[in-house]
Amino acid sequence: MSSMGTTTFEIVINLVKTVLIFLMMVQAVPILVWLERRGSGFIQNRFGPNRVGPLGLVQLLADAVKFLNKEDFVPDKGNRFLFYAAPVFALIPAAVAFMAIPMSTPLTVGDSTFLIQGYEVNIGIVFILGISAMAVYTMLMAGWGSSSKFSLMGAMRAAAQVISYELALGLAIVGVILVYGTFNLTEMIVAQQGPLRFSGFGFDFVAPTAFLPNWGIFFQPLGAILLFCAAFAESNRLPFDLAEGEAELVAGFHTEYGGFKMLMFFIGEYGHMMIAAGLMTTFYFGGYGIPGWTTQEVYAAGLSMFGNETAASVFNTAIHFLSFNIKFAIFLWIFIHVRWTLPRFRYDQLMDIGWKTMLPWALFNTILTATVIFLASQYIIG
Amino acid sequence: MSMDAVLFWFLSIVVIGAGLSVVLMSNPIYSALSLVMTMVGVAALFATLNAYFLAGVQLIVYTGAVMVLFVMVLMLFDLKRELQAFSRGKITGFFKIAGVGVLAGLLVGVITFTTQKTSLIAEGSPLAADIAAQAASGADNTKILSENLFLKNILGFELLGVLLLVIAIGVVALSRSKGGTHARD
Amino acid sequence: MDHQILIAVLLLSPLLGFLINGFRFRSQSYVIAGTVATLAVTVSFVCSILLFIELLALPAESRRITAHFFEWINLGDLNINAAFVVDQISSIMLLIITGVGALIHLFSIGYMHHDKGVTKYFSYLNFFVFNMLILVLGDSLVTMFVGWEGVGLCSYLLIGFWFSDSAKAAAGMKAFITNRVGDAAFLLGMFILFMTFGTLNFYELNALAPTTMEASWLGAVTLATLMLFIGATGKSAQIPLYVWLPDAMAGPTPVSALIHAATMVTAGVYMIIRLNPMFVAAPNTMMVIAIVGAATAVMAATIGVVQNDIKKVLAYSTVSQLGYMFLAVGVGAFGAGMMHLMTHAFFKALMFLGSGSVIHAMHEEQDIRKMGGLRKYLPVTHFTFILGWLAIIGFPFFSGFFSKDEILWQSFSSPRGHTLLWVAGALGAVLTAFYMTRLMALTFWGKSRVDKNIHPHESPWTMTVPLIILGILSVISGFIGVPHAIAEFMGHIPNYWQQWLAPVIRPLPIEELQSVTHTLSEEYMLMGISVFLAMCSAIFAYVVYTKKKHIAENTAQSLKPIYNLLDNKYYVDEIYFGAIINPLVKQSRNLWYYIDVNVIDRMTHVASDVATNGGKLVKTLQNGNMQQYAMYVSLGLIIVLSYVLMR
Amino acid sequence: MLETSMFSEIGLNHYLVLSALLFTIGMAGILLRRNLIVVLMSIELMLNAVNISFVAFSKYNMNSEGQVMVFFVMTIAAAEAAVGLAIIVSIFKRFKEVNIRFFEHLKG
Repeated sequence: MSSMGTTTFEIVINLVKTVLIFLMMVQAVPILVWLERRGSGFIQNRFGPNRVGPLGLVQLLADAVKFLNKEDFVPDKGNRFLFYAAPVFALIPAAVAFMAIPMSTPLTVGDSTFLIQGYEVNIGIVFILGISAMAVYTMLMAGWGSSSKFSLMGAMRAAAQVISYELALGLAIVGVILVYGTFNLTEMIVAQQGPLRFSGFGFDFVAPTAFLPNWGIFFQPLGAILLFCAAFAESNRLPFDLAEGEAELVAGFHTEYGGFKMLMFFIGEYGHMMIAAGLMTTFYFGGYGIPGWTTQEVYAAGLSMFGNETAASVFNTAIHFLSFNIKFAIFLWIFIHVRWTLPRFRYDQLMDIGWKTMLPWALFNTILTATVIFLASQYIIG
Repeated sequence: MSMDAVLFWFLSIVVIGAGLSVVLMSNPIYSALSLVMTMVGVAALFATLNAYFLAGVQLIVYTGAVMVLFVMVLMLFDLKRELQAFSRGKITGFFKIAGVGVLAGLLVGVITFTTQKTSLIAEGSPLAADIAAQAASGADNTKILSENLFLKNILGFELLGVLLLVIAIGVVALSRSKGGTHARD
Repeated sequence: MDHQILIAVLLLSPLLGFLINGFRFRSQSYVIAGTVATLAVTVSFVCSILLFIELLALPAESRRITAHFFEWINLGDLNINAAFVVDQISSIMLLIITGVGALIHLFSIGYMHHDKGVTKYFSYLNFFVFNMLILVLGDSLVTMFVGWEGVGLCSYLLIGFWFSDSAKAAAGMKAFITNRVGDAAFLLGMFILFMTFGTLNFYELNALAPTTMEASWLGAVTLATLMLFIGATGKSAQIPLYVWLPDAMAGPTPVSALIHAATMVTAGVYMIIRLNPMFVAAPNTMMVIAIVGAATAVMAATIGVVQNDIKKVLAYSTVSQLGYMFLAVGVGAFGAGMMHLMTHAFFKALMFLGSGSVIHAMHEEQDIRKMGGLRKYLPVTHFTFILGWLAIIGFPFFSGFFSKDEILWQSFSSPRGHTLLWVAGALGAVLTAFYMTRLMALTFWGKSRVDKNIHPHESPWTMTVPLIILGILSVISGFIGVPHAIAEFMGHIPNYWQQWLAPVIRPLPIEELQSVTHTLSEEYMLMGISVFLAMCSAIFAYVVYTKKKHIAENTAQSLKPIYNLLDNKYYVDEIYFGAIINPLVKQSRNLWYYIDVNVIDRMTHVASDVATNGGKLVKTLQNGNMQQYAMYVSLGLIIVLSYVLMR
Repeated sequence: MLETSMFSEIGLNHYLVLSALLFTIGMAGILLRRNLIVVLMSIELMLNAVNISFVAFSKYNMNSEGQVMVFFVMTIAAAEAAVGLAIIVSIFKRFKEVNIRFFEHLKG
């Protein structure tokens, strides 16, 4: 808990920062919804919301107002406590897990150093996995609390799906942990700095060009694909949105919800999407790193530009924050694009893919990674 | 009061309160949700004891898998609030409650009594200094744990793998049989 | 490292064959099973040859290749390694086991092709080879004992291979139990050696073996070697434990050839030669061995004269020939014993395989009275059988001649020999010539007495090729160890055999050797006498059993008591039953009735009654209410904790 | 008289007492509740209580054995929960209720 700082200044800044990151996550949701609607319109050759404000950007504000003014509806036989608690709990795991993802280099002001993430956890990956595992309860609570067959069925389906794909997700991450030898997300990002470099078996191959970054995707291609697919299932999005079947069925565990409570579920779901995108960026695409320049080089450039250490640090952080957000946005767009491209699986197909295809491949990936790493450290060829 | 102490007291109140509600809630769903709460609290307690990895595993295994199973089963059964949540029998009931009370008292007594007499590690020994240093640094001991687990206790680890396989097969067999030996249909 | 891999391949290749065939034992494809098994042993044979060549390249004193795999047992002073040694003695055994073994595997493909359990058969056979290799290569008595028991197991499995026939299953059990008696003595011998010398490693034991002779009958070395010898009589079918070997002919004929003629039964001789310095130090044991060997040689030969089952004749012949080997080692002629071991492996394997070919041709008919005149049906078998016959009767310049003559001469001339031993050996040779010629005459020559329904036919190439190879070996193998008396007029052929073995054989003490002197002329004379008598007996048998059969019948009639005695194998089985087994069974029955039923069972009944009644009493506690059980647990916890607190 | 250090300085005993209390709560659940699932949950509670003391000992004895033990306990708890729930599902299929008294059929 020492990460909260020692002096009053640090504590205040850290608290403000935490709130800001939470707000950033929450505020990204309207933008994503707008993007999703405009994007789907673009893909389906129509306009999407374009009337309220420039490019329809204010549409979401209008929607929010509409949500807030809706009737606060509770099913007659439902469990009031669970019904109200579920949407609140939907927000918490997503927010808590998202805050553990580092988004930029630490900012140094005077003697104080601020991490551009909610808090640094030494066992980052395990923490994120553990926290996001709790998201299942919100679905179950919502489904149960609604006292409706459709809700309960949707909740069960969603929970079963999430648990099933958590296995493949976890195993895909094991490969990442093996490659970097750490749980710590920041250390992983540091390890991905610099040009591509394979060493082992007595070789030490360094990419001739500095623009070929030392990213995890080159070490764990299969793991990356598996993690990305599992992330789709984890966040209940197409092509894995069986629980909701929002295109033609009733909407899963939140059938009985409306208004702002519904919106909170949406925020939770988009939060999961963001965590997945953040993890993909961090594990396989260098995190906030910029291909071709290490953080030190950027800092040095900032120093020569401004001649002030604080300004250089701010510059450094800002540049890397931008870099992170570009990668992050690309993955979010892929999420959206896939949703409007692929049709849905049948439920048995979904389970088959999870247990009979992805789990074996993830196991294979883990074993292969471990074997190669062991052999590379033990044997020298030539 | 230090931060650690505040955290400990807060967490112990949460854990004990949630634990009590596991036992006392008449609706099993609430019991289960309270148990989830307890387990999150225990995970946080692990973190205060510098066992970060175990805290994560506690979250993944217990709250992420085991308790989800409980909750799902409960919801499938569609159990409502129980009219008679506790077992019958006034005399046995009294004995049980008294027994549990005595047990709690004895346990606490034994703990405070015996560890006051003999401290686990001699005061001022190098080990004690080490402990103080480690406790202060809050160092992560995941590496030590993994070395212990995969070098010293590898056999136990492998056997657990076998156990899990056996359990998986057994559970499938159990839940596929229609009512086991008592099958009526 | 190189050697280690070679020895590992040598050992593991039959084991792999065993596993492959063992896991698909239901298969009835004799081609696959036979090919796998034969290949496995052939690989071992190639390894043996390579190892032999490497040994040749080493200087004579240090011809030893050791492969240390892992530490097996380490208890206090007892330190046993899974280590294997190839030296002068074991390399010869290796070549015999894998070479003859490969040929017999090949033969089995043809012989067993109609059998339903052919895959199982081949897996047993491979497992036998694996165990035999462990027996031979092991660097300590314990490792050897592992192989010793393993070959016993395989022998049991293969004798009782057609276990649906209860007589054959019983034969397997007889072999196993008889061997157990010997094994017990073997273990005792091992214990005595370990107590005395503190090691069981062959090389350490041989280095520690006392150089002064032990005169006492109760000395440690004498006792240990006697015990080991009793173990050897069990495995190598000597008096008094030979009774299992004739019955062991119940197994498939290639098994008889491999296990009960060429390899396993020679394990006893091999063990004695391995530990020769120890045995040299115990003259009393040597005497016992020589006498037992000579007696076995004669006795088995006399029984062989009247047998009518082709395999039984060969079985008694094997017992008799093993007697010769023991006679040789008993008089200190370890090299000669080893030599006879090898030549016998060739010609006896040849004759067993030949008999297998005959039996195959005769559709499982084994009675030689129902054969005769098979020469024209089985030309190859007949011709190779003749080679084996000439070798075993000691026809000059066939392999058996050299080895047997050397043994006879040593039994006369060695300081530990005796004229009577020579006489017994010569008598055995005469009898051997007689019954082997009788076998030839009744089987191949004379008029056909074959049943009209049987049409004998020559065997397929898989069976004849091994016969031919073994035939050639039976003829020429003697020339590697020509005794010096014969070498004299054959142009001074060096005795490669003695040179090869010399570094690992401890000669008899020099003062003993100086006490006896013999001349070359004596050797010629004795050789002449034995060969002449054997040839006479062979010619006599030929005449009697082809031309004048009435002589045999008349003689049998006039000497009825003796004939019956021989026909019933000296009533040894009956004596064993009457004197040992039946009293044992009777006393065991008494023990069972008086001690077991009345005392021990009663005790257990009382105990079980107490438990039953106590259980009935406590049963009320187990009322199915789980929470009460938990209550008991917490009560127990309360008691324990109170004790801790009160203490 | 209460010492304030008891509240401000957290040591091994605090964790052990917490563990003991949690354990007895679980024990009470087993003894008193009639719903099998709740009984099973109480067992999980007790296992968690034991885990706390393992980790506490591990920290205060500088020995990672305790954490390894927790790892094992967690695995076995997961296995036990799976089997227990399977049995309970079987019982529910048979009796349409998950009361502990259905186990009384198993009496000797």
